[in-house]
Amino acid sequence: MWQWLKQLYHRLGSPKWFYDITGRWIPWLAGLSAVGTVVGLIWGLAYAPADYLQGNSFRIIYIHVPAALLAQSAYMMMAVAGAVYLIWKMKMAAWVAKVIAPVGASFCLIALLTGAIWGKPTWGTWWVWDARLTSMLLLLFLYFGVIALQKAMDSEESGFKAAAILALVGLVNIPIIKYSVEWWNTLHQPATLKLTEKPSMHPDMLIPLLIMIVTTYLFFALLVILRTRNEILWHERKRSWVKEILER
Amino acid sequence: MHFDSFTAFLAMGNHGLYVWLSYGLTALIVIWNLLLPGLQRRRLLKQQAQRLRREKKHAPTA
Amino acid sequence: MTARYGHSSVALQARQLRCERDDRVLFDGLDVQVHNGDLLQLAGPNGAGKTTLLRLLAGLNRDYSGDLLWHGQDLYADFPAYAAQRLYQGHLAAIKKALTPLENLRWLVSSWSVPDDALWTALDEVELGGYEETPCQQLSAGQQRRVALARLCIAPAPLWILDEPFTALDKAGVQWLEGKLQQQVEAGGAVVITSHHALENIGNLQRLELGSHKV
Amino acid sequence: MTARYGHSSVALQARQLRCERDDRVLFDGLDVQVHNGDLLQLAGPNGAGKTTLLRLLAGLNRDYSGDLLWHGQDLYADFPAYAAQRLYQGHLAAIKKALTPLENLRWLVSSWSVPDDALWTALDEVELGGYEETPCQQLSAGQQRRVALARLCIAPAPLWILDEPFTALDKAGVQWLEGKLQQQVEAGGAVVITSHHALENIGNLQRLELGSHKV
Amino acid sequence: MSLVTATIKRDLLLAARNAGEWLNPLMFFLMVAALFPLAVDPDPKFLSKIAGGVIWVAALLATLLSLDALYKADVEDGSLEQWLASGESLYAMALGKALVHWCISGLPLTLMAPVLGLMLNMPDEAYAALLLSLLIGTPVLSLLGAVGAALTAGVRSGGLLLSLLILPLYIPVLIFAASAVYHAGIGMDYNGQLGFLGALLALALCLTPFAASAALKLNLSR
Amino acid sequence: MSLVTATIKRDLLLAARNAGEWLNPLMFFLMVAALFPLAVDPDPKFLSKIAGGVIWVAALLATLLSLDALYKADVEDGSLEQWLASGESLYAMALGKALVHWCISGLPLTLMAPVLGLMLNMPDEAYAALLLSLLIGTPVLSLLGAVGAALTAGVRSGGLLLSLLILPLYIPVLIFAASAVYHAGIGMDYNGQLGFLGALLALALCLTPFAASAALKLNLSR
Ligand code: HEM
Ligand SMILES: Nc1ncnc2c1ncn2[C@@H]1O[C@H](COP(=O)(O)OP(=O)(O)OP(=O)(O)O)[C@@H](O)[C@H]1O
Ligand SMILES: Nc1ncnc2c1ncn2[C@@H]1O[C@H](COP(=O)(O)OP(=O)(O)OP(=O)(O)O)[C@@H](O)[C@H]1O
Ligand SMILES: [Mg+2]
Ligand SMILES: [Mg+2]
Repeated sequence: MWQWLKQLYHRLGSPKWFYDITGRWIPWLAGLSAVGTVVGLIWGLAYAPADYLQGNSFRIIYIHVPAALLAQSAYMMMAVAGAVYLIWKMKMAAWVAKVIAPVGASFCLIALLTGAIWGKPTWGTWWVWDARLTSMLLLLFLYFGVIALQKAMDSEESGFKAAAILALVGLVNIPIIKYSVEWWNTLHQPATLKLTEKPSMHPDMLIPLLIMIVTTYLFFALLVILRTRNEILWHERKRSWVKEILER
Repeated sequence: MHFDSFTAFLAMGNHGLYVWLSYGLTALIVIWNLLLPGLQRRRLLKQQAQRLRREKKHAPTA
Repeated sequence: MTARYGHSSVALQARQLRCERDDRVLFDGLDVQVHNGDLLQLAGPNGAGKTTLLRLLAGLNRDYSGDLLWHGQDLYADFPAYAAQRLYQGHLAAIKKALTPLENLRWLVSSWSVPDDALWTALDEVELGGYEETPCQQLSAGQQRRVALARLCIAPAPLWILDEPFTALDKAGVQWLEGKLQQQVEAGGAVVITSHHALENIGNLQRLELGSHKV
Repeated sequence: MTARYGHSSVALQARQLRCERDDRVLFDGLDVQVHNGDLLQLAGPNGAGKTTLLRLLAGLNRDYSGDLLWHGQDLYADFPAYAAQRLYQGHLAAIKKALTPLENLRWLVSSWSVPDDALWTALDEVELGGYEETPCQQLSAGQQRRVALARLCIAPAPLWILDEPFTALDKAGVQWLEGKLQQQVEAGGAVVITSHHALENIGNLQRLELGSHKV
Repeated sequence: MSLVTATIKRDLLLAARNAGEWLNPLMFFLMVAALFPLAVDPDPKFLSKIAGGVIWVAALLATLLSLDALYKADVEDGSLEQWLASGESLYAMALGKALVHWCISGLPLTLMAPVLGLMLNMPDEAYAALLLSLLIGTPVLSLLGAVGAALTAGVRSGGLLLSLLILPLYIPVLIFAASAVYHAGIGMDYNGQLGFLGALLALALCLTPFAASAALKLNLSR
Repeated sequence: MSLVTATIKRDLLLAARNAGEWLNPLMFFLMVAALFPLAVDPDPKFLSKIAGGVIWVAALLATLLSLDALYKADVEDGSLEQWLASGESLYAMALGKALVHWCISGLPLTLMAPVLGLMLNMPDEAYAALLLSLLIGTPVLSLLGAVGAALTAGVRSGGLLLSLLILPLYIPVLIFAASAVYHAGIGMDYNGQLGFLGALLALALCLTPFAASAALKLNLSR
């Protein structure tokens, strides 16, 4: 097991291996996420029953919830990749961390936008300072800080390091932020504003949601891989195997 | 099938605007994210091919 | 080489120029004349006042007494006319790192109307061919200076005022620039320059030695 | 001059040192030895890697492969012990302009316990007598460097690592510093230095020429 | 093409290359506005009352912080020297720079403001007033701020100093603009306030470039 | 005397020589707090309700702006290099710098805050809570901010960037502190909030110097 992990680590650290292997994964990832999207969305949009309270507006859930979940896990992945880079100086990890930031921020934005749009028919307002919404907004700010810091540094390497440190500081802060915002919210929140919290969801509602969640993670992997491959091409441009690709 | 007709599907029981607006915005962001790596890759390949040609041209003199 | 600029198109003159900085007189009663075909090199130790004099001549600094004349008329009587005839290049190259050499050069020559083709040729001449569209960040210090110096190939200014133009240039660059100065002088233009570099094979060279001093 | 430092109190060694910057190898398989009584001058063109090597030796940069040994032990095995024996002076002088030379010097030597009297004497030795309590703002560039160099008079470090210490010094200053280096070497200390300046009248001088390269 | 238009084009190009230049103030704007519900009270009724004022304060602070960099790079890299050497009007140059600054900070802020209005539950009637007041008011902020930026361009960490110089000058804009938004929200007329803002803009357009160009010349005697 | 204590002494001396270092944030604090009555509503009852939150927002912004210069000078003049060369703990150094920053920004802000309380008509019962929350909360701001300052020390115009990095991290402090003041004002217990602030302080004291020292090392590879 340990040997296997070590081998995996060395492989992951090798840009060429990553480039080659992901080249083979791309069609699968693309196909699976396309199929998942089509199935999940048709099921969710056309076949799932309407919510008895919110009517059809609840169908936003099929993008809202996956995006929200993903935005949070992507931040964690970014921070972990950053830590791997700081500790083991693995360049691949730095590139992956760099690449996750804008993708994660995009999903964060999707969650915010769809949530806001959903709020209008449900609460009659686009935005309330609810705990989850607020902490999602702060997550977007955290993402933005990481992206901006990385771009601002003169040398790319110190940009990676700085972004990794910031991402880690942010990671430690996320639970604190969430907790404080929730505490603050329960203090102010009039009980009328609550997200739909039903004990159980109709399977016809739930299954497409699960499909969409899985699909979103696959799609995220696809986006990260596509971008990471560009990073590899750029950073390894002077290596012979990249030159071969370029000359083709 | 939950809806009786396609128009009913589009209307989403008065919530069409909200549902399709959020799906539309999401689609925009997703498409942007999908296109960007491809564009980046194309630019990068072009740039590097140019660089290789430049280096080849200068190589004999060096 | 034929005269690119008309006869006597340059006539910059300083009369009884005096300048002090922080209560120290840098020069006093200084007389300088620059005509077409002249190359004037300002020399002297660090802090002698070379840059200061150059900036006075370029019209960037009005802290002086005495007269500065352009074709017999006060420099500031019609400053824009003077500025259009004079190219000034200071210590700093005014290069934006995020822009490409082409974009930077376009800005640098925007006072004169220069067609875009000429920009490409000029960049080629300073050996930046192939780097025209690389952000200047990625260029070395010497290459960045070259972008600024590419102006010398295209700006139709009979008078050049250059502060330490040889900075950061390698041997080939120095040679090129010397050739360029020579051409300018031969074409009937004029050059005022500060440099610690010895300019030897240029005809009509004048040196003005500014006083040494104690710090 | 008697030996201020015990016999063989300096033994800095680099073995098979390799360092690359931006995919360019600056040096590889480099062996360096510094014992007491040695003065090692790193030489080479701009960008050769002199400063880089100096910072490696001083323990400011860990981006290398190979071994760096202090008395046969890895430099970082007991870094504070090494740091207490070694005085490092980089390009930057770490002088705060709002403070006086005395205050600046006091900070600079705070790692060693030096009595205040010694600070006054040291400032006197670098010809800043009378300026001890003038804010450094009002001093010239050379005088500010002297404040930093005054450390050499008092810090009890057998190994000095100095990057371009002659910068901004006038002739008298250069002479003084040469004398200082000579003293250190004679007292059984050691010096590693980068300088474009030719160090002639110092015994036991070694030069390490770092390779030239194309940018 | 004159150096002024060339500089305007170049600055816009720079902003396009370096998105941080216009995105950072925008994000700061959002963040500062978000501080208030968290610090004071997220009750929508309450928020709707303070929305206009908070948005304006946030816009003012975001502008202030973005001003720090306005002239610094140009002073440091020698562009300023080239302007002066060109013999072109420094007045036009200062005006052009302030204009560009407005395009990459004031204008995006104005366009972003309605989103903040939604988040702070601003009354529907106030949106027009918010947009108009920002549209007329933020150029004044840029123009006045450019004077401060020119004065502090040579100071190493001048950000805080700049704020101290400029904040007092921003007060009149803030008062008229916030009052316009507030009055619009309670259904009152706000033409008077907009008129004053317009007058301030006219005044700033005429006078501040003089001050800025004088301040820029100071930076050259280095 | 170790380099850490020498550096602390030197920094305090520098602040004493250059009064702007601690006066400027203080003035900014005053000005920002003064913007609100102008922008929102000068009604004393209303002000008394928002006073705590506004004072805290102003304190937060003032701290933020004063952080920009924290490490910049040390990076530029070579002091940072000397710290690293000294072999002394960079953790202690980072902690010391944050402490000094608090002494010359957080502490004066805390002492100044009651004046703002008067200006904003804060309820009498809230003063103790304001002082206590500032006393416990501003060190957290300094400690967290020092990480950002260390990260952006090498960036030329890093002021706005620093704000973007650090503001989200400041939110928990803002929430607990403002809530403590608010609750004190309406006569409720606020020990819980202070307890949380204390916990945040303890956490920040332990962890942020690590991050800051890691970030400082970045600035050396120039
Ligand atoms: C801008 C506004 C919104 C944001 C940022 C937002 C954010 C989030 C987040 C972060 C989650 C994941 C929750 C988790 O981690 O457990 C989530 C889940 C969810 N959201 Fe939203 N939300 C918003 C608006 C809304 C609205 C208006 C509704 C419906 C009325 C809604 C309904 C839901 C539901 C049903 C879930 C999944 C159930 C659950 O996990 O509890 N959201 N939202
Ligand atoms: N802005 C200024 N304010 C006051 N004194 C100045 C200023 N600029 C330069 N000086 C002083 O004027 C003198 C002349 O400076 P100048 O830059 O002209 O010297 P230089 O001959 O160009 O020297 P170098 O060879 O170093 O370029 C110097 O002693 C300097 O200290
Ligand atoms: N932080 C850095 N990141 C990447 N490359 C660097 C860095 N610092 C220096 N270099 C490169 O490393 C090489 C060696 O630099 P170094 O400063 O050691 O040169 P040097 O020999 O001291 O030159 P000089 O005589 O100019 O002081 C240079 O080519 C430089 O471009
Ligand atoms: Mg000079
Ligand atoms: Mg060097």
